[in-house]
Amino acid sequence: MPLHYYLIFSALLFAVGLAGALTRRNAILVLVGIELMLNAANLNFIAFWRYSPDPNAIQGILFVIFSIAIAAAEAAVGLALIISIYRHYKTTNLEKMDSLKG
Amino acid sequence: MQAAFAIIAALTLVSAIAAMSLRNLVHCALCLAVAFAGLAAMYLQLDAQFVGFAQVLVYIGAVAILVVFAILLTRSGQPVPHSVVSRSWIAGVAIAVLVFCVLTRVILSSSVSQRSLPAKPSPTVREIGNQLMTWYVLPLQVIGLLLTAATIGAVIIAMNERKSAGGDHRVTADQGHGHGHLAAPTGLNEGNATSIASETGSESPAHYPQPEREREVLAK
Amino acid sequence: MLGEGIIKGMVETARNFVGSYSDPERLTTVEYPEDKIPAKENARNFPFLVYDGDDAARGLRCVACQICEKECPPKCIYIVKSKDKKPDYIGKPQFYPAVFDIDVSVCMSCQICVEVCPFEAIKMDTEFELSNPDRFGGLLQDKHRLAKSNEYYHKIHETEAAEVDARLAAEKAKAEAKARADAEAKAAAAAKAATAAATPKPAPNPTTVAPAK
Amino acid sequence: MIIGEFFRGLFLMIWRVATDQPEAKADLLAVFPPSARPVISAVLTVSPIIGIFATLFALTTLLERKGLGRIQNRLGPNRVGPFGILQPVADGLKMLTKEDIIPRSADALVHFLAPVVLAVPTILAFAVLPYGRNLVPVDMDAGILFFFAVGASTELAIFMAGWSSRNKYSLLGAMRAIAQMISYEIPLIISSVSVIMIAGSLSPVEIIAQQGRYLAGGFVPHWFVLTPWGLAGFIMFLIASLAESNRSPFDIPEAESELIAGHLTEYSGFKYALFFMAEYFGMFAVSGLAVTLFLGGWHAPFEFLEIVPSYVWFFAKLMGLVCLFIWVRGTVPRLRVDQLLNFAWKFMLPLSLLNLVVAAVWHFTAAWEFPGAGLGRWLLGAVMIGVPYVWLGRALSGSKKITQRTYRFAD
Repeated sequence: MPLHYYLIFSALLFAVGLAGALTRRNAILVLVGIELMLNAANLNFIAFWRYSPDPNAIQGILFVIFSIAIAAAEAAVGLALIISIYRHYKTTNLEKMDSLKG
Repeated sequence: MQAAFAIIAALTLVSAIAAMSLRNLVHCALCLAVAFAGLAAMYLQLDAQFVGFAQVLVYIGAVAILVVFAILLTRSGQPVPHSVVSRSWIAGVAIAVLVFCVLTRVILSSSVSQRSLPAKPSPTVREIGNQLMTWYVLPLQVIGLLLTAATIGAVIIAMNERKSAGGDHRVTADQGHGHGHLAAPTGLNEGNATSIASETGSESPAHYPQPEREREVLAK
Repeated sequence: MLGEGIIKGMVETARNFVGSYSDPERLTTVEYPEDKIPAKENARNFPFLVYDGDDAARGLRCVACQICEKECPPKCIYIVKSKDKKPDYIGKPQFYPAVFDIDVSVCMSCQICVEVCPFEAIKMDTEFELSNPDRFGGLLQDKHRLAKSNEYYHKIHETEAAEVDARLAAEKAKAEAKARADAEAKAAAAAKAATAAATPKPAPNPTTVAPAK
Repeated sequence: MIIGEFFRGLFLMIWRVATDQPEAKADLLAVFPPSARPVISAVLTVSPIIGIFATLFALTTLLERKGLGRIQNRLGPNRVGPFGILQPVADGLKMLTKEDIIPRSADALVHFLAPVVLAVPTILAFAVLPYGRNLVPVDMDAGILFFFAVGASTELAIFMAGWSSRNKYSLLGAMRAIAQMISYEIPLIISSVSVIMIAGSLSPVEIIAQQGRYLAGGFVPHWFVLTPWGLAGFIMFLIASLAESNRSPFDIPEAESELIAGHLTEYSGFKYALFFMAEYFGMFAVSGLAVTLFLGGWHAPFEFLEIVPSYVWFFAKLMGLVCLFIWVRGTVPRLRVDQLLNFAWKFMLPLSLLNLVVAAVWHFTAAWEFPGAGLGRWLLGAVMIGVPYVWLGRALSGSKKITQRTYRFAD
């Protein structure tokens, strides 16, 4: 099975995440979209590692491990921020968080 | 192999699209978990056991749960009267499609992408551990630091309600009124945005009355 | 502190566990349908009608005065008074209940019927296995099912039954004494009347006539 | 001819399993065409596991009810069959013939999926446990990680059950369950990390192999529970696994007095049975992991007892732990939510982190050569974990003054 199957699938997933992050009003779903994009990138790392000529070079795997850890931290902080914002504005609708809009 | 890939890919994509497009946010979160599981299956198919399990452990066991908690704590699970997508959604979708087209073009034109599957590698967990502890020890430390900082940061951000339980909060709530946002009585909204930790740490009288808070969390 | 309480508790439960096998005395439960804990003397559950002697139809103490029917808070007693009379335990002619029904499903075991009965005719039973597959007929107990002998009453409420019997015996003795006195008075009056009739003194004496009434 | 081969293979398989020999399935699989072999092999592996654990589940429910009865000086169930041993059958029949109710406002699909999603990972967790010398369903390099990964995915199923029921008790129970499971997963994993660190492997088979030696002439097994960090880790692992499997005293997600039955409130019939089964399967799985990590897996306690088939020891230890769970349930009263989480974050987490340090010290003092080094090493570890335990325990419970209870809303 050639590599580009995985790459195109990952690109699709990335596009879905991007579309979600750009179009949804709810801040939580925007964060979810970003998570999906990160996952798509992770899949690329794994696919490239698996198809690399030197299978003992495991940089791909290590990068994904770090990426997962960072994504977890990002999700925690991001959701805490959303909860904090919700407390101030009583909404998670991004279009209503326009205090700086002049 | 191909069939397995097709099934997993279809499942992941469908649930990812569902996660991004459903109206009910809790359904979105559940679909997201399915998408994460599909990705984990794909890692397993690519012989990356460790990463696949880490994906399940972190994404399904923690991130999806976190998203669910955030949805319930911000009462986003309730149906909204207006559209769930923003006004400029066409532009967003167009950008996404564009990005996809560009990526596909690049992938298809690359010679790397035609590479066929090499022999099955045998990355033992021991190998990963050795690498983490030798060559990648600095990134590991940095990640540890980052995670600690993120934990503390998340707790502090979600907890600051508690410190300013008195007047501060009232001011911010009034600002909310000024901008024409959801005008709820302050006392009623006191506790509904607390984190899990303060959900259960009940020493502070600021979080009473509990039944009211629970009702709010429940009002999906 | 530091978990020693948990260990103490675990030892205690382990002792219970082993003890319940080695020492049947520890078991707090009995196997119900086969074994029963004997009812306490003051237990009460559901009223029954007491009768004296062997014949439930004849010995029933109830005189259908209907006080219990009136007093019953949930109104579960239904009485129809008889047309004729029959002698009670003293021998005095009394009405008797032609119908006496109590609805088990309505009765609340309050014992008020027992309190108000002037004839010691209704008492509380300790029987509690009243369940019945027939919801209507089976739970509506009639006179024949309600009637239980005085011996049974003695068996379930020994002290109370003895008191009641003593009271009834005293009453009966009093009534008999009174009857005897009346009879004697009557006899005396009759004798007097006879003597009065013998001697020409036609004016009747109201004081001697009155008791004979 | 084929049938004869089949029965010969079947007999050989049973014989080899019973006598701890490797390659038990080989002769039976040879009967089948090569293309069908993987599937047949999987079925041959999976069906005994599910069968054995379903039997153990039935046995344990009976054991639990009888044991709890005896602990409370009662008889326990004794009506169905001799001594009540058919009680699980009666329970099962009752469950399966009950009406399957879905609340009208419930989210029907999620409500239906929740028990399925819960049952699958709990059964998956059995895949990596070594049941005997040559009885490992999947010998995975990252087996322990797999175990924790599938364990973590049960939380979402519990949330699904609680949320989809549209019942406040269900939702609160589910949220409590998730908060509790996340909190206790950390000490659970960290206390097993000390074992992983010492063994240097994530593979259960390798971890058991490292505990297969005997000291003192074959009378002291080389189990990790007999080291100071292992003992402390084992106790913490047990406490955390009690919480992970939602068992008393950590059964607040389904505290009857507060939440009816928590996330199970709106479930009946077969779905409830699935939840019930998943709970017990989770208990077996986590006990099996405790046996693997700390109690030497399928190794006999004394060397001369190694002639007894290895799986006997595994299941004996497993049932021993299950009995301990039942015993604890019969003894300890239920905690409050804040007590539960304070205990996890303020007590279990620091101690389990410290336990890692103790394990590291143990690892590096292995090179000590002077006379009495073994004992000194043991004492050093015990002091390192024991003193902070006493100190932390006093510090946390010392500040609490037990006074007359005040009721905020009762009057």
